[in-house]
Amino acid sequence: MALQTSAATTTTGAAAPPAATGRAPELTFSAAINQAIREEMRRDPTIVVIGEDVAGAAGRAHLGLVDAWGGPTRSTRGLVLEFGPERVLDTPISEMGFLGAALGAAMSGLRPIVDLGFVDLIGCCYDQLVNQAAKMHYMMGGQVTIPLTVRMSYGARPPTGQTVGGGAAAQHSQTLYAVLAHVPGLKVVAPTTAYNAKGLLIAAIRDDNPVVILEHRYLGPRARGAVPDEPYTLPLGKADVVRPGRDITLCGIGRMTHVCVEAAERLAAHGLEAEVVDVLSLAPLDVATILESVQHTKRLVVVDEDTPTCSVAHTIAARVADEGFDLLDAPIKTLNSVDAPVPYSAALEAEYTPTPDKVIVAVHSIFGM
Amino acid sequence: MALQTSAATTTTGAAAPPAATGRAPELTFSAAINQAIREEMRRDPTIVVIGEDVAGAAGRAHLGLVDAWGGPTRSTRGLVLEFGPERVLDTPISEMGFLGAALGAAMSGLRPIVDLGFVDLIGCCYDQLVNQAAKMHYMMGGQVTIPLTVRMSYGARPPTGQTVGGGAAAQHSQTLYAVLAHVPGLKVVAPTTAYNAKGLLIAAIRDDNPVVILEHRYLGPRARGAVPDEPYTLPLGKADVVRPGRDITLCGIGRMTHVCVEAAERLAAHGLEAEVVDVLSLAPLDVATILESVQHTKRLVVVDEDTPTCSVAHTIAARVADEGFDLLDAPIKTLNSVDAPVPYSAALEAEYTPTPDKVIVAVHSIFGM
Amino acid sequence: MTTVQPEAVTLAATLSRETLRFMYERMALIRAFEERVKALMEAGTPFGVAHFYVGEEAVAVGVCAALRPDDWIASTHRGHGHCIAKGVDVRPMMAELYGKATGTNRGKGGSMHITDVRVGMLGVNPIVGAGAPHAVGAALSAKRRGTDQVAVSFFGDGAANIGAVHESMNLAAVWNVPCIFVCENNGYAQSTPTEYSTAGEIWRRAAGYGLPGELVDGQDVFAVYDAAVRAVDRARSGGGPMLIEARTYRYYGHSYGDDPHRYRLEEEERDALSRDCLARFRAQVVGSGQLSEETLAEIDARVAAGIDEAVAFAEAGAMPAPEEVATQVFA
Amino acid sequence: MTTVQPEAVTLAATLSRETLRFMYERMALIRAFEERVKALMEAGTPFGVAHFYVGEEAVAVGVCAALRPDDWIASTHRGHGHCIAKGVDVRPMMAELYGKATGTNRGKGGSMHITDVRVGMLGVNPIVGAGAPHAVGAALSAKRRGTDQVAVSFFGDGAANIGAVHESMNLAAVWNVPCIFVCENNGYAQSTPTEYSTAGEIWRRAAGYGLPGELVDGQDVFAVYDAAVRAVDRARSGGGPMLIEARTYRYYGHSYGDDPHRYRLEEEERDALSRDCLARFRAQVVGSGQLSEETLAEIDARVAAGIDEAVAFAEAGAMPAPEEVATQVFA
Ligand SMILES: Cc1ncc(C[n+]2csc(CCOP(=O)(O)OP(=O)(O)O)c2C)c(N)n1
Ligand SMILES: Cc1ncc(C[n+]2csc(CCOP(=O)(O)OP(=O)(O)O)c2C)c(N)n1
Ligand SMILES: [Mg+2]
Ligand SMILES: [Mg+2]
Repeated sequence: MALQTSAATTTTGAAAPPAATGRAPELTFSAAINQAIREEMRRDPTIVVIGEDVAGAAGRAHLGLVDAWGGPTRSTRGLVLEFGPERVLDTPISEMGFLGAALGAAMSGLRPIVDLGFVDLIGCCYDQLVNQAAKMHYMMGGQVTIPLTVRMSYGARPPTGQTVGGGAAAQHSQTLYAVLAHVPGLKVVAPTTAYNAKGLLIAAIRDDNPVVILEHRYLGPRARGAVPDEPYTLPLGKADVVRPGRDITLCGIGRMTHVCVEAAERLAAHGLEAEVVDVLSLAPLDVATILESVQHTKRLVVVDEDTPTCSVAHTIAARVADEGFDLLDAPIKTLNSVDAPVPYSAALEAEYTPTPDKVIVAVHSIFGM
Repeated sequence: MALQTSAATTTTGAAAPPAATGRAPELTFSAAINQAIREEMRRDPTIVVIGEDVAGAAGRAHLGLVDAWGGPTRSTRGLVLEFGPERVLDTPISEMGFLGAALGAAMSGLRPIVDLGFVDLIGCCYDQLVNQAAKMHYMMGGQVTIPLTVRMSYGARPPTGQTVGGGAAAQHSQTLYAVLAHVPGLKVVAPTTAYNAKGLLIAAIRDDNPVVILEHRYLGPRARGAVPDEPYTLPLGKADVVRPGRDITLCGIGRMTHVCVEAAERLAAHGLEAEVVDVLSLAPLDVATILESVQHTKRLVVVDEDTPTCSVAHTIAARVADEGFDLLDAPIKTLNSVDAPVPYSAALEAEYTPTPDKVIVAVHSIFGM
Repeated sequence: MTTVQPEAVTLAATLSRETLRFMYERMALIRAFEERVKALMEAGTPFGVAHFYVGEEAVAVGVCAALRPDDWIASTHRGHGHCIAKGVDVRPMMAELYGKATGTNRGKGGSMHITDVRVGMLGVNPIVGAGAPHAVGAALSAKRRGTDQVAVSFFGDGAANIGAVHESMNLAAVWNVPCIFVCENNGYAQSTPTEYSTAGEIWRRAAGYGLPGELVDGQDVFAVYDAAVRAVDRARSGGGPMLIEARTYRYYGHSYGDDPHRYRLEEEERDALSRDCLARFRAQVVGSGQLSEETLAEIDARVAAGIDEAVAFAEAGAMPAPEEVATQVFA
Repeated sequence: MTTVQPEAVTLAATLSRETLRFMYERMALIRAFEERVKALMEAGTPFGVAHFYVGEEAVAVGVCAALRPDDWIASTHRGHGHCIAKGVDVRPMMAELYGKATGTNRGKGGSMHITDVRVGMLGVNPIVGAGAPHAVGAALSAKRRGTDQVAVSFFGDGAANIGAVHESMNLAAVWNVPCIFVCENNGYAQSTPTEYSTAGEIWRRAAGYGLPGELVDGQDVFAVYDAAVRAVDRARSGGGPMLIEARTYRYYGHSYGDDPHRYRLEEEERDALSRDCLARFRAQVVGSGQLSEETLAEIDARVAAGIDEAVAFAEAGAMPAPEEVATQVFA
């Protein structure tokens, strides 16, 4: 429900492209990702896509079998038909190997886009991300640039109302962006709409640093919005005020931005005007935009799907508790997922992530309601 | 210099064992670790030590070559002589393999202690830590316990005054405890003295959860203190007030506790009494002890050797900015290492980590000095 | 030290009726369990992610028939077959898929994490290759504690390419622990054919670790059992690890909802079906007179009843209480 | 597809004087560089962590003599030899050890990260095995961009056991990219003997990836060169990757300060010394009359002068400005 509301919001809200109003076709988040990659690959022959089943049915074109998969989120589907298996490279299950190879290629003339599938799989290639890609430029004294983009899906399901069954459980539903944002030298972004997914991904591809794009697996097929046909970029490192308000700032990350927007709409019905900031870039973090908002709202709630300890929410809170302390009229509230692995059962998963209800409770507690 | 001062401090300060005053022998931090493992192995035959070169010269006893290494920090030296290669198991260079094997062994009747060498190497086995060890108990509905201890050295050098040369650089000097503390299901502790190193390690070994022990590579051979001969435990999950004070709380983690103590002593010379809290347990985090301190000091500086974004320092600040907001008279300051990889050159490494000088500057800024 | 597939043994003739019934019942139970799960999903039951083992039953059962209850196995994401073969009760398994508190994992794990350590089942594990080191560790535990248990690591052809599996084989060899590696080569990792992703033959990799490697027909439960018995005997008596590659086939898509015809031809599927492990077993044991059609029908009926019971058990169970989201993070 | 070491070739006789001089000069330069670094450290110069390659020079030089300047190499923690063999200037190398802004990496990397992409040196890399995928990626880049460059991954015997190396070999084989894997088997990973940590023989692992594997005498620069030339020719012409295992020996401890006598016997060391690559080279080329004692002495003198110059260059350089701690985090 959060999503339907907010998908609508983001089509018409502040995050929508000014140029695109009324004219740009509607796409899903995943389709926007696909379009971004396709357009960039047409422009730049050094771009290659690397990952497991990014094309699919590898080596079977002679049997008429091709384009069988399209990556775990199907967002590379069709690319192999246009660019061929030399540029859409299926890999064995070897995350350390192919991420490292993408890095080696980035150091020697290519501009790879890696599809890692799930953020949960960083466990199998963390060295190449953290010790290698992130540090190369610095550690080598600036000799190399690392034009590498790494895409990962993340996130648990919002409450579904299911009375049986479950989701993808502890190893295929994590958010984990804290352990990426922590690392100096990585840029980390979490787009929230089809529009900013395309703009941020193109910016990531063109950036000469390793950039991680976190795509919420629930938004991918569901978040729809106007997306201009032509390539465009959005700045890496900028947050976005997606709803103006005077009474309190709600800071959302990834899917939580939609949760914040829904909470804000419900609060507005009771006369409380919440400003919603979509963090978008987790590293570097745009604290200035958040402080600017807090300057007039004097209150802050940060909503983050990741688990609490050492989370981006805590970093935002800490930065504001230092740089914006004198602006504040109330404690800073942070809302995270439960400090536990993601449970399978629908009954438990429903309790796991922050919801508009929980945001409203936090806001009320600030206002002593 | 920070260290000499604080080594003295910790021998006589609040962190020293009450029972041990005057009587317990002086050991280095590393020797205390060695003693803890040895005593526990005597007590419990299911304990095994696993890692690269934890014994050394594997398979060469017949040539009179044995006990050649003792792990990267030499803290397992001698154990193979007492317990043999069946319990002090050298491994090939296969972090994912042997950490996973230790986990499998922990699920099936052993109580392994893994020596990973450097925290930097978690990149090569992060899956087994984050997705496997940390989640097993929960994900399996409580069927299994994971009595697994994982030791890692961490940290950069304090300023050395060197005019040439350098340290261990970007991949062998990291702190990285944020990316461990972030993970639900892992306990993470950072001992600071020989005394608490032994007590926390024994507690970790006896705990039925995976516990990561972070040992600062600079403290290992240098921090000395009284350590009772007999086994004892210190509680996992508790912070320690190592210096009382009324004017401001300095919260230190790992080696930074020593930096805080030195800063506190210098501040005291100018009439400012800082209370120093040694965080000790990064997960779970003992926020109660920190809040208690802030209750009477009303001011907080958190000092953390890890890089800032999503750091433990930020989590402490965020928790206090929520739960202790009304206690505060001033912005919360967090001091971390520079948000960059660790540089090699001594000239740059000297700038990298927080120092007593920097702590004093932060304290002064709070008091408007 | 590597050997190719041994000459076909007429092993079936030497097996007790009890063993034969065990094999058939477990294979049939795996298939019936999954066919029911599939039917439930098609009818809209919102189970989470599930990967079907149908077609590969002879591998899990052939291996587990060679194991003792106190031996250990570590599984993959495609784990229902391993669980049932090792003796996990299908009632709490089904309840786990329903997310119920009566599930093997109290509803916290789902299909991809089913575990029952009481029967030596160390966990379904959907991080490819991650279970392999666990089996090595269990084998180390057996050796260190002086028991004669063995451990088996099941992994796929795709998993053969991930570092964790390679490290595990070498580590098991170095430590000389009783761990048996069983590669279930079903021809695909998701949509990627093995012949693309795996340069060289998997069973030949054993030689690189100084281990014996063996290739078996994974559609033939006797061939699998034969190889497993020899591997288990060897490991149990201190002979160390080995690698068995079983060539098999999954009848359905990679996971529920995947259409395999995007990456494989129907004639290939028909060919695999013609070697169906259950049909072959039936033909062989009935032909030799070892088990009668009636016995098999009886087993079929018991299996069907068991699955009905499992569904009833699962449906009757309660969902976990909301508070459980935060319990059992620490022991 | 694997082949054992080819019959000894009298390759030296066919090589140009230029090639021979190159080999000798580079081997001598590596040794002189490290002997000087060691002497400086013994005299108290506080360089950071450094691993010496002395004894293994024939491997780096034999391989790099078969490469073009625009080919790529990815190195290990023991990287001075690879750097010098590939043509990195010893002056900024030495400055890097001094932590100077005039170092290859502006003082930010030190011995364990020396890099010079202009000569195809993709980085010393002290995470064991981490460089192997980089070489695969560079080879992919060459193939994709349509150049005929090749890439070499150097790694140790210890590294042969880590997953990243195994994944890299398989990936290179699957993609059929021009990547050559060179395992420098010096008998030890820190204090761990290869015969303990590595079940099976390393060069035989190639067969598991469908690649040729070859074992060479790493103390004989001609044997290494011969194998490298064939591997490079093959890779450059689209024949794909291969694995060369070079048996060699490190004369000193694992890193500065380590006493190797805790894990190896002096007689083993003496035996290795008796096969010293520089001594053998000298004896062979002087014996055959291809290079004179005078020529070698000339080279020795030039090498010594080059090292003096490197130290002078390093000492004259400035330390980086304190602000540089925070620059170049992002491009
Ligand atoms: C480390 C890792 N990489 C990728 C995935 C996504 N994934 C899940 S199953 C699978 C294919 C596994 O193939 P195989 O090992 O052959 O087993 P099969 O599915 O055929 O039984 C992949 C790529 C994962 N879960 N873990
Ligand atoms: C992944 C990883 N594990 C462990 C280490 C610690 N370490 C550094 S060098 C080394 C030994 C490497 O042995 P080998 O590959 O044979 O290379 P050699 O030192 O003999 O040249 C070890 C264990 C590391 N740096 N990286
Ligand atoms: Mg498969
Ligand atoms: Mg070696």
